[in-house]
Amino acid sequence: MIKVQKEDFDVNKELKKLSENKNVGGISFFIGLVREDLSKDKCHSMTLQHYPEMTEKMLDKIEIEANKRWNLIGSIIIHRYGKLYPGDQIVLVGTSSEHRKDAINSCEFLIDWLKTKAPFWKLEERESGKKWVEENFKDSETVKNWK
Amino acid sequence: MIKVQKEDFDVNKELKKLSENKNVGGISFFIGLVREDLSKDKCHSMTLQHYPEMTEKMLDKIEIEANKRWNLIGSIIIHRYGKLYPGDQIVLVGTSSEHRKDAINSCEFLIDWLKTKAPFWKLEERESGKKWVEENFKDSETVKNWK
Amino acid sequence: MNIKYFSWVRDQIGLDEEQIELDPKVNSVEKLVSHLIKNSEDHSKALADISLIRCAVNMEVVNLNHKIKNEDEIAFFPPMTGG
Amino acid sequence: MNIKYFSWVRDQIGLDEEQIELDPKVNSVEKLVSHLIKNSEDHSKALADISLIRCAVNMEVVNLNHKIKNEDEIAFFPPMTGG
Repeated sequence: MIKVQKEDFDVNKELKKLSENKNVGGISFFIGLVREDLSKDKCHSMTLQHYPEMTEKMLDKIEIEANKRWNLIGSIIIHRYGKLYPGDQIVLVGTSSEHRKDAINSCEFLIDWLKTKAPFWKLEERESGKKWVEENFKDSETVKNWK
Repeated sequence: MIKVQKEDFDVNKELKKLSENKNVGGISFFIGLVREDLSKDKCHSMTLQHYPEMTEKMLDKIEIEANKRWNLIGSIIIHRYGKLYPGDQIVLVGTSSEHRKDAINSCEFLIDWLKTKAPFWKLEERESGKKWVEENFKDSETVKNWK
Repeated sequence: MNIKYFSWVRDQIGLDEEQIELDPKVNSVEKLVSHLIKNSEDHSKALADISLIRCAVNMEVVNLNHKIKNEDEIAFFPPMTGG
Repeated sequence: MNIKYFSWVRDQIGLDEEQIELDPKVNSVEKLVSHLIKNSEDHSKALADISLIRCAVNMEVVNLNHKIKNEDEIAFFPPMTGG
């Protein structure tokens, strides 16, 4: 299941849904948060802009791909947009499977894909001013390793 | 932090603790559950026996090892013992870091290690009778890959 | 044709989206970029270094020689930074 | 010396733990196993195939030729199945 929303999400609620099937032996979650980054150039807020129709399409596609590659019982992707603050949750990926490696590996795959394939752009308001987050070349390389 | 307990645990509570530090950019969780395994030989219950002092010692050791190998901001391991039923939570591993790969990889490492290095033994009560869970050779191989 | 802009491309052009009637000779993404650059100084500045920009046609990322037609939805944006 | 048993080793021996006074000649895990096997039929059955059993001395997994002394805490158990 995928959700693109302004509101925050509740990890326990998603955990409950993923544990409903009693054949589930393992559940993996990844939660991405806004970092304050105090040590460098303090971040005051992060505004996520997105391309709504394309986001839904890409998230569906990524989820289908994960279900092709691994034996999953359930999967959830929640991605927020709008203005967020340090400590706020941005994204949740959750996967459940009979055996742990399917859940663990697909969860990592999903978050790696989201980094470079989900049409979001992040505008950071830092101590030094506003700036669009640039492409992380490490992320582009990481996602290639999944081919 | 490590906890060895009979009681269930609350993932949201641990999530809250791991998100307290505003430099955290990513949190990984793995939750292991008792599988009913309906398709084969239905599991009615699983009783976890453990060697208490050694468990604490090994869990501490594993956590320290993960903190040596990755840049973690926080980590939590909760392992239950006693009689559990299908759908019940057995184990929680949670890690937080600035950049996602540290949290993701250390979380996988920790659960891999727990499988073969934490002194727990599982007695399953199945449709066909009671049986101690045997060593999973795949798990022993997996943990060797972390050397 | 409906053209959408995101991130700093949107900021520089000063438009979320715009409608244009596509000249049949402008039949690829590359030709569309050359056409848009003539529109205004803001377009010209935003699209100057095409290596910084990605294009989606009907919500699929495509390359510069991808063929386009008047009914397509086009979007220009910098590399995505999701997750 | 305090000896603990877990899992099916405990079930077969019928004891959670036992205290023995260690003969100084019994100075390795291997010699301890040979000594215990003489104790009872249950000990003998449980420890018959030593390849199935792991041993911890003072909560560290060790191999059969590990040296032991009377103050050590010893545990015998099958491979661990945590997580």
